[in-house]
Amino acid sequence: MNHARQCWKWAVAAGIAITTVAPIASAQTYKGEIIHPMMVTRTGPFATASTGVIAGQQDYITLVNMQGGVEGYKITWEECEFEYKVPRALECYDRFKGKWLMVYPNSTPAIFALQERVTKDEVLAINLAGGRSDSTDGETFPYLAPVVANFWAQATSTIKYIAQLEGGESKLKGKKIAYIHLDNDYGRQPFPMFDDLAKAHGFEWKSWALSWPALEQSAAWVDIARRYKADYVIGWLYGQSCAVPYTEIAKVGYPMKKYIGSLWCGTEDDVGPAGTLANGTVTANYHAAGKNFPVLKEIEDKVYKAGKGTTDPARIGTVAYNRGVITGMVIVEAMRNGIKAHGAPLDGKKVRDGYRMIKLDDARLAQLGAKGLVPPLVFSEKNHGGMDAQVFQSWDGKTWKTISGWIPPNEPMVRAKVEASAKAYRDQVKSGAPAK
Amino acid sequence: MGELMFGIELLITGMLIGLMYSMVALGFVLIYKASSVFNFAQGAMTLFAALTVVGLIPHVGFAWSLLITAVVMCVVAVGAERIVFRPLMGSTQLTIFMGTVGFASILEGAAQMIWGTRPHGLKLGIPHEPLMLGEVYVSKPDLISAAIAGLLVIAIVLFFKRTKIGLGLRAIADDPAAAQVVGIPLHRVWAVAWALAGMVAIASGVLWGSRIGVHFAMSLIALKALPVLIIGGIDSVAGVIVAGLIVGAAEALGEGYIGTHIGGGVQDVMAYVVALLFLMFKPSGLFGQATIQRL
Amino acid sequence: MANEIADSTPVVAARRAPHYPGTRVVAFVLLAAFAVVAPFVLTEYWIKAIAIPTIIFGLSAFGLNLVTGYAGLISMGQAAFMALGAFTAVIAYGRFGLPLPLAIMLSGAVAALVGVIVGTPSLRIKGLYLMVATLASQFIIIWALQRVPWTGSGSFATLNAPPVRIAGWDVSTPTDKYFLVLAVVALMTFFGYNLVRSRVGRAWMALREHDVAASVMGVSMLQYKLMAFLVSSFYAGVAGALVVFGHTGAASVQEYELDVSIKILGMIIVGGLGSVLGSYLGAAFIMLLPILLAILMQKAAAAIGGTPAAVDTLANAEHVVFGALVLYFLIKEPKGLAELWHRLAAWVDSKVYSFNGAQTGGKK
Amino acid sequence: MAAVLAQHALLEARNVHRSFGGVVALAGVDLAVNPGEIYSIIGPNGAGKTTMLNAISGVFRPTQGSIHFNGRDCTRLRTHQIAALGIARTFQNLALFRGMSVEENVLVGRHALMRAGVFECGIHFGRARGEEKRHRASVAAILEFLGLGHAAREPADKLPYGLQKRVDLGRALAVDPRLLLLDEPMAGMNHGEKAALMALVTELNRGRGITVILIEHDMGVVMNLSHRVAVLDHGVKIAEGTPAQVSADERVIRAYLGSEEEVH
Repeated sequence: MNHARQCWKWAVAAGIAITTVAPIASAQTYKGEIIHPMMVTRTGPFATASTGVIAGQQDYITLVNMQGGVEGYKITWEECEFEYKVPRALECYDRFKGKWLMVYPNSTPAIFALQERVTKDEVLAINLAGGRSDSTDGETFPYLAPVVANFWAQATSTIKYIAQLEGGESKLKGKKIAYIHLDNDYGRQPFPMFDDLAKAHGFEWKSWALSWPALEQSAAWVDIARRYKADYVIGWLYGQSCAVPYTEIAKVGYPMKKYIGSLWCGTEDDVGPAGTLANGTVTANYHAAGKNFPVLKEIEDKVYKAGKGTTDPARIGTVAYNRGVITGMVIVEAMRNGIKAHGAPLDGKKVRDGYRMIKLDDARLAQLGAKGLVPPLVFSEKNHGGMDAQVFQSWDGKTWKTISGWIPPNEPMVRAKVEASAKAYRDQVKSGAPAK
Repeated sequence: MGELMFGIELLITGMLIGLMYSMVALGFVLIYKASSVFNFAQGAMTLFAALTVVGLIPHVGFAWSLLITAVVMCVVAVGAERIVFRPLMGSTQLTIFMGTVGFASILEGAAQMIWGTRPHGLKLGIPHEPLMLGEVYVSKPDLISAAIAGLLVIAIVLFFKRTKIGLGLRAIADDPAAAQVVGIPLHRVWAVAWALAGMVAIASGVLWGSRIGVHFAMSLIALKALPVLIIGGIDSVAGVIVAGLIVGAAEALGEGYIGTHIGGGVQDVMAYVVALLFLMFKPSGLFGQATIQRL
Repeated sequence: MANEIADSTPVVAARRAPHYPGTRVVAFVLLAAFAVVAPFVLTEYWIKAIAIPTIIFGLSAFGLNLVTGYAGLISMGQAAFMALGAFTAVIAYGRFGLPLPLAIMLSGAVAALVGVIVGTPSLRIKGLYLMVATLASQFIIIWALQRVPWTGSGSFATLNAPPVRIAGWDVSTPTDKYFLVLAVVALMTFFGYNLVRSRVGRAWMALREHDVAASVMGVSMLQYKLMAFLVSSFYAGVAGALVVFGHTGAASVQEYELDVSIKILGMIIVGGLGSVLGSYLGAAFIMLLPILLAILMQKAAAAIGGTPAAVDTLANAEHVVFGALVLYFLIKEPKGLAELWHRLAAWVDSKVYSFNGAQTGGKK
Repeated sequence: MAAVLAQHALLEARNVHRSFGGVVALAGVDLAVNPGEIYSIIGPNGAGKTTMLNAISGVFRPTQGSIHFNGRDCTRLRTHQIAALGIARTFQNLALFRGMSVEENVLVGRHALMRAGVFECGIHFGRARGEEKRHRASVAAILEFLGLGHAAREPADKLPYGLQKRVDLGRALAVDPRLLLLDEPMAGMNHGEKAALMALVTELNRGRGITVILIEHDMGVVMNLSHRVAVLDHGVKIAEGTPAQVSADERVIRAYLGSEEEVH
């Protein structure tokens, strides 16, 4: 019965495997050290951006540790691979439950799925320039935060940028704007904003939805450029779909600088594959690219010289990497404030309070060596961020060149939307209806 | 431009893309004909091939990288035959299908282990300015890709008609047992089928790569081939060409005339809707052989 | 095509000679007992992140096994049916305030209804063609769920469910949710277990093995093929509702895309076509192995100093190992993990009841 | 003559045509089988014998003509409905349900006689339970009758060929048929087995009053068992009558010699 022996063999193997896993489930924080679990996506279609962001965050934390840590506490991180998949994200969250100080999945779908859990466990989940746009309202969403420009803010400042090119918002009247987007949480959030803006400025907009992975967009582009004859095209794509439009644009002969991508298509990897075709294309961004910032120099000199870097040094200063560094700053700053206010050891709630105390104004940013990397980030209980400006950048074939100043969102309009949406959410929760 | 011209341009654009779907579908057909197995790994093979090509170009140049990749894909193919087929021989179609799913997982993992997770450009130096036929714009790269796809399909057809191995493949497709009896070496023929599928993977990997860049999500292009398979008839090489044209046209026209009124996003569904219609009315596809069950 | 038709019906573990119930009964009692005490002996992580999703997907896999394993009709739309269930659950329970049990039933019913429609091609086509037909439905259903505004998956494509209450019982803690899920799954497994041993189950198997002979024996092809799809997608719908009420608390199409359908198909193939137990074993295998591997890989990475290259490589190695293990089991156990267990049980029996070990010492 | 017989014929086929693509398998065949008789259909290969059985058992519909069972037109009925009328058949190539045990195979034959719906079967209560008990009992009886009792729980496809043929027959008997169609039941059997099976068929016919339509190549068997014999050739009935009459008919002999197959 060697078959049966084999069964035992496998049973034993499984047993061993499970016992190796078991300890991870139990959570405890060690003294003198801050444990910071991280959700990462190192495999699958979304690994590209994520690996850069993770590297930036980890390198920044390493730098902080080398400079004595946060209020004397060193930060150590544990990774949890979730492949940008919602079920895996939930598993990761539960696996490290009790250890979380701040959750940053870098995935809007994951944020939506985690909302219930983090709110119950009082852990702040952030998604820079993503997640729920209405989570700008920190009172309604005490444990969610978009940190920088939320999707609605992005939409308004992108329209403002177009207005600038046209020479004034009045000039938008009668213009045709095509909106080509992924058909999901992320691609659809700007809809209501565009409706309001169109009403306000008297332009016309039309949407072209693409289902993931949106690797084939030719028909949509023929329609946009040849029949609809859009004056501008705003793209709200992600991942590989960012690189697809350029062959189409070349083919339909659409002026490259009139295609404006969202900041999620704003990394080098998003346009690189298109080669020279993408030259002159424009995307938004919520921070500056390049590495002429003291903090990045420090990382290069200290972290990488010491061989503690977590990625190819060539990635330093790339958009994805800088986003990681900024995320790191926000997280570390929140931890610092948390310890200052409530003392160690930290927990989710303390860090959340710390987040609400963040005051990264130019002075503070200068101290951190990041002046000009991001617009000032100042949060409060009411304001979890999301009202920030965007900068616009143009691709020259090798790097992103900034071609605009910081263009703030249309704050009153975004506020109105956030408040309306937050109110609707509160009512729905009260009435027990499904919260959207 | 006029509605008509617009329609024509849409149609041409769609059909050219359609031919590129046909090329991907061809990979499935090859393996299906040889072993009546639905090879889910075809997409992963395409990704793997494309990543290998672009990964090698900086070191050895385009021509050599194609050659080396061809060799690599042959090795992969034989490997597939060894680790997926030989041991699973005699299992049900479903089991073997699952085997190819596992194999796909291995290939995808390996591809990212070896070549990393970052996307790459792959330019064939074809000018991108459109060809102007009056008001109608036609993409040169798509024209060339479509042409290559067409040639590839013709080559494969000839291969089946003329070569010994090709005939062997057909014999096996018709009746594996009998084929073995008359001494056709199953394993070798299968390995060849897989190798050919590998070559198809390279071609589609390179041509699609030059269109959309080489990136993990590329393996998803394979899904576009399924409606083509159904419409063309899974066992018909010639069918995939016609089917590709149909699917491409349906997608483009659907997007341009239906999608535009409901906010887009119908393109991918169109292909499947058309496929379903075919399944309802012509289950064995345009060129597939209908079958009668004997008692 | 010729051999495609012939091969398209999965060959499954044939009924084996009867064993002394011993091992199985004991195992079942132990399992049942463990299932009940689990929440009190396991950490929250194991309940919330491992047990609940595994048995929910086990249920869905069991449903798929009814149509694919028993009736021999390949279906690749199971995830879409779960999505239908999930959305129905949120809308029925949340928007229209139906009582929970009704909402769950309705989720099943809606999925079942669509399932019958999706199943109609099965009257004319088999094997790969049917596979792609159902796969097409998978895409179309998901697309529709996203595009029909009424579903509410408008500018936020995710629907959150309100707190779960059932007749005054607040299903809030993981333990509560676990028992809710466990109760439903146990009930439906019992139902399905009886079903496959009844005239209905036999009719399905007969259709699978030889549909012409079956109809000559008086089995209505139309009725029973569609019934198979109906029951199967009902199970999927309920599973989808359980995902909402017992696991994620939200319905979102991203969780039910094609790869999930393929996973569920994988569960029954690895677990054992035409086997109730296999559905759950397979679910455990496909759901837990990647997590297990991910953790092992991370530990390995940490162990070797976690150089960035190593971290990335090992993360991707997870997929390689996963694929390899799937292949290994398909090759070693073509009839699925259930067969492994049956042999193990037979072996134990033969040791325990050594006096008739000859008969019960496992088939083969 | 057919018209006269129609009064008391159990099964009557009128001018049945069937063609596949261009190939004509049946070109206007009339049959009238009386209750309680054993009626054999013989003829060279490709004469259309099996096609005739398929037409009767509803596997194919005639392209033309009609089939009446017990005076009722069942030409348009679906296959499973015909089974419900009490017409059962065996298969040339057995067509057993491979994945299932002998008992289950035969139980499928009882399908049309059972009534429980999905829900009842699922909760396995009330009607479903009692019914299952009853029919398992009657299946056990059938298996005993066929000498398969010991093999009830064996997987059907693991049995020796001879026993598999009995399972096939058992399946048909489980339908409680009034008319039993046997498609070359003796094929591939040795003398002993043939003798046993012949005894069995006789028992079914005499003892249980089951009318039998038999397709068989072994002329010895045919001549022995049948009350009447019909001869098909190229889809046409060229002769009908008692075994003696038929074997004397020179058209028959020509037909057989024409297709070099000897008659014993």
